[in-house]
Amino acid sequence: MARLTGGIATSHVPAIGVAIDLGKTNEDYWKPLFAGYDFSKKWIKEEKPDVVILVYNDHASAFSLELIPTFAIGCAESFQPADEGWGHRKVPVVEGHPELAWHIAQSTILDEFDMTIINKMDVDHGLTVPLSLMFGEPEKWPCKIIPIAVNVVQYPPPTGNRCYNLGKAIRKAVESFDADLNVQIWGTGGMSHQLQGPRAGLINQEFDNQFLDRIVKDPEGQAKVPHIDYVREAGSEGIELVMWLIMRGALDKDVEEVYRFYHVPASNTAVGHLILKNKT
Amino acid sequence: MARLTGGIATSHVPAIGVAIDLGKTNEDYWKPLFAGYDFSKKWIKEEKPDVVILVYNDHASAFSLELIPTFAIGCAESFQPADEGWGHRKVPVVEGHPELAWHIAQSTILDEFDMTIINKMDVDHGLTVPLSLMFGEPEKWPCKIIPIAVNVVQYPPPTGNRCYNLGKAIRKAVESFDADLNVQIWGTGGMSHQLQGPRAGLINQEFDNQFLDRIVKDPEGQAKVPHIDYVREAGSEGIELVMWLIMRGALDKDVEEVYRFYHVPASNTAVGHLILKNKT
Amino acid sequence: MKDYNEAFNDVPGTVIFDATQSRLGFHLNQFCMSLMKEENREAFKADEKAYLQKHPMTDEQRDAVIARDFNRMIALGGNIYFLAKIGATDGHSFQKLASLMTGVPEEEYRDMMLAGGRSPEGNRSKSENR
Amino acid sequence: MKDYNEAFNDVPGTVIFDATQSRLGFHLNQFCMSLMKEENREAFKADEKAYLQKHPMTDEQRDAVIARDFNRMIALGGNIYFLAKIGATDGHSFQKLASLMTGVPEEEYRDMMLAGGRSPEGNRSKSENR
Ligand SMILES: [Fe+3]
Ligand SMILES: [Fe+3]
Repeated sequence: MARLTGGIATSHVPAIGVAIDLGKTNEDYWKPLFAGYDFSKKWIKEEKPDVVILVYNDHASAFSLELIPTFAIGCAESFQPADEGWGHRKVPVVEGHPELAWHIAQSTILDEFDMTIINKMDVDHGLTVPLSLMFGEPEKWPCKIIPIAVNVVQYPPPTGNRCYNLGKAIRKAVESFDADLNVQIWGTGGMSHQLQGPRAGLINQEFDNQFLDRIVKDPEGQAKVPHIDYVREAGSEGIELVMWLIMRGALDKDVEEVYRFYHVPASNTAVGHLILKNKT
Repeated sequence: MARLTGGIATSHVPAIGVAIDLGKTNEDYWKPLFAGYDFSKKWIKEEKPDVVILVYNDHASAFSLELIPTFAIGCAESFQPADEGWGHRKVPVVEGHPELAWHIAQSTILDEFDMTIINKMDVDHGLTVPLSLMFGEPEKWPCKIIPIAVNVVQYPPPTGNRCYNLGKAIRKAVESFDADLNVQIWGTGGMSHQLQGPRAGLINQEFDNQFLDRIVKDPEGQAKVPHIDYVREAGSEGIELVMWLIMRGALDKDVEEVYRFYHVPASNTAVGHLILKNKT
Repeated sequence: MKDYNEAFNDVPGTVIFDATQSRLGFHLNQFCMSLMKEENREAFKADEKAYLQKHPMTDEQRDAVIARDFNRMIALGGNIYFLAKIGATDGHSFQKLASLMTGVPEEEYRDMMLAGGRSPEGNRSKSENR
Repeated sequence: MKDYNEAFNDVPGTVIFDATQSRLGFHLNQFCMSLMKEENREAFKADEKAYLQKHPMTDEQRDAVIARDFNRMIALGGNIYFLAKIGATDGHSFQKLASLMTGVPEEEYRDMMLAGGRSPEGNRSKSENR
C-alpha cells in the first residue's frame, strides 16, 4: 500500500518564481530567503517522494469567474505552467499520477467530499513556486505531482474544518492505494499578506509564528478558527493559510517537526515553511 | 424570509422534449404521458412559485471530461438552452435568480458542501424538459430558475446520503434568505432506464414503484441505498434517481403527497412524477 | 473501494463509466463533444476519416466510430451520453442507438419497450444466468 | 450568514471579494482574464479604449482601468488576482501595484516591507481608530 510519509508547508509568492527565473537568488534581497530552503532541498533528495499531492490555489489562471470549484483534483497525465500575464514560467512540465489521483477522487467523493475532477488544467505560480523552492531548477521534476486546487479567491472559501477533514480523507485514500509509493502532501500559500487596497503590505509576525506553532501542535484548534480572524490578523490574502490545514489533516495528530523557517519579506508577503513527518 | 413550499420529481427524458418541439404530444404513443401532467400544469399555475431550484444532471453538454463538478450551482443572470447535437431547443431562455443562488452557494459552502459556483453555463434537456412538462410552451418561463447540476455521468456520483443532506442544507439556505419568495425544489431524472449495451431497455416497474413509496415515506432509508442497487435494479442510467434525494432532503420529513404519476415507456425510460408539499 | 468497483462487474451487459473507462475513452469522448457545434458536424459528415485523424484517438476507436459499433466504442471508453452526439449527428434517437447496441431491429425494440421494457429478471447479476 | 459577511466590513482598507463584488465585477474581471493571451495583451496595448469597448463593462470600470486606479477598480468589483493581469501587461509587479493602492512611493513601500511590513496594530478593526 502507498504510504503518506510527510507534509511540507510553504508560501508560494510569485515574486520568488520571478527571482529564480531571472537568476536573482544571490542578490542581497533574496539570499536569506533561499538560504532558508537549503536544508529542505537536501532533505527531500534523501526522502525521494514518488508522488507529491500539492495543495494550492489557482490565482485567476485556470479558473475565471465562469466556474469556481471549491476543491478540484487534477487527474491528467500532465499540466502545463500557465501564462499569468507575462508568459509561461520556463519550468518543466508537471507530470501527474492519474491512477492515484483518480483513486483519491473516487475515495473522497464516496467519503462525501464534493470534488471537481479535472483532466485538463494549466498550473500557476501557486503550484510551480513550491516545486522550485524544494527542487531547484532541474531539467525535469523528480516526482509525480497531483494538484489539488482550493478556492480561496471567491468568498466564501471552504472552512478550516472542512480543509482539515479533507486532509484526513486524502490520507485514507492514499493508504488504500495498492502500490508501493512514498507520498508527500504539501500545503501552500500564506503566510500573512495583503495585496489589495490601502491596507496592502500588512504583515503579522506574531500571528504567523503562533500559527506555525498551532498547526504543528494543535491543528484541531486551528481548524476551528473562522475566516474573519485570518483576514483581520493575517491580511486579506492570508486566508490562503486554510490550505495548510489540508496538508496537516493528512498527517498524524502527533507529528515530528523536522524543520521550520520564517522570513519577512518576499515582495508583499511573509514567508513560512515547515517540514513535518509522520512518526508512524 | 423565503419559503420552501414544495417539491416536484420528474423524469427528464430527451425524447419528451423532441415530442413537444415537433408537436407530437397528441399522438397515441405520447398522449398518455402528457395526460399525466395535466393535473400538474393546473396545480403549478395556482401555486405560482417565484423561484424553482432545479436539480438535474448535465449529459455531456456543459461539462466535458475536462472538468467534472460533483455539485454545481448556477448563479448567472440567465442560461441558454444547449445544442446537444441537433441544434438548440427552441424554448425560452432560462432566467436565473443570482441573489438567491449566490446566497445558497455561500450558505452551503459554509455548511461544508464543496459547491462549484457557475456564472456561465448552457442547460440541456435535463433542465428544460421538466420545465416544458410543468409549464407547457409559454413565451417565457413564468418563474426564475436556479440550476443545480449533479454529476451522475462519471463514476462515482455523490452518495444518496450526501444528496439528501445537500437538500437539507439548501432548505436552511432558502429559509435564511431575506425576501418574500415562494420557492420550490425539483428533482429530476430516472426512473429505471438503461441506455447502453446489450442490457439497454431495462425497466423495473416494481423497483420504481417501491422507490416512489419510499422517497415519500422513508427518505432516510432510501438515502442509504448504495449505487450498485440502482444500477442492478434500475439500469445504469437509473442512477439519476439519487438526484431526487436532494429535492426530498429539502422538504419536511413528513410530507403531503399531492400527486403521483407513473408511465412506461418514454423512449427507453420509465417516467415517474411526484408532487410533494410541506405541511408546515 | 475495491469492492465498490468490483460490484459493478457483476451486472450483465453493462459498462460502468469509472476512472478506467474515462481514462481509456478521454479523446474518443472529447471528439464526441466536438460534434456539439454545427460546423464540426458538417466537417465530420463531409470526411469522417479526415475529421477523426484530427483527434488523438486510437485507430481502434476511429474504426469503431466509422463502423458505428457503439458497443465497441463503449468497450473502448466511450460513454453513452458522449456517443449520443454521434447518433444526433446521424439524426438517430437514443432508441435507434439502443436497437443497434442490443442487436434487435428497431421496431422489435420499440415493441419491447411498449410491452414494459426489458425485464430485470435474469438481468440483475451475471450469476443468475449460470 | 449575515454576520459572516458583515464581520468583514469592519476590517479597514479591505474589500472582501464576496458575491456582491463578484457580480459587480464579473465583466471587469473577465476582461482581465483575456490579458492572459499574448495577442490580447498586444491588442489592449495598441488601443486601450477600443479593446475595453469590446468588453461589456460599465464606463466607470473602463475609466478606472485606463486611469490604472486599482482602488477604484476594486470598489467596482475587481479582484486583485484578476487586476494583476493588467499590472503584468504593464510590466508591473504586485509590489508596484501595492505602492499605487497605498499611495506610497515604491521605494518607501519597499522599505516598509523590509522593515517588517505594515503593522496589524490599528489595522484590525475600524473601531480601533476611532
Ligand atoms: Fe497565493
Ligand atoms: Fe438524464
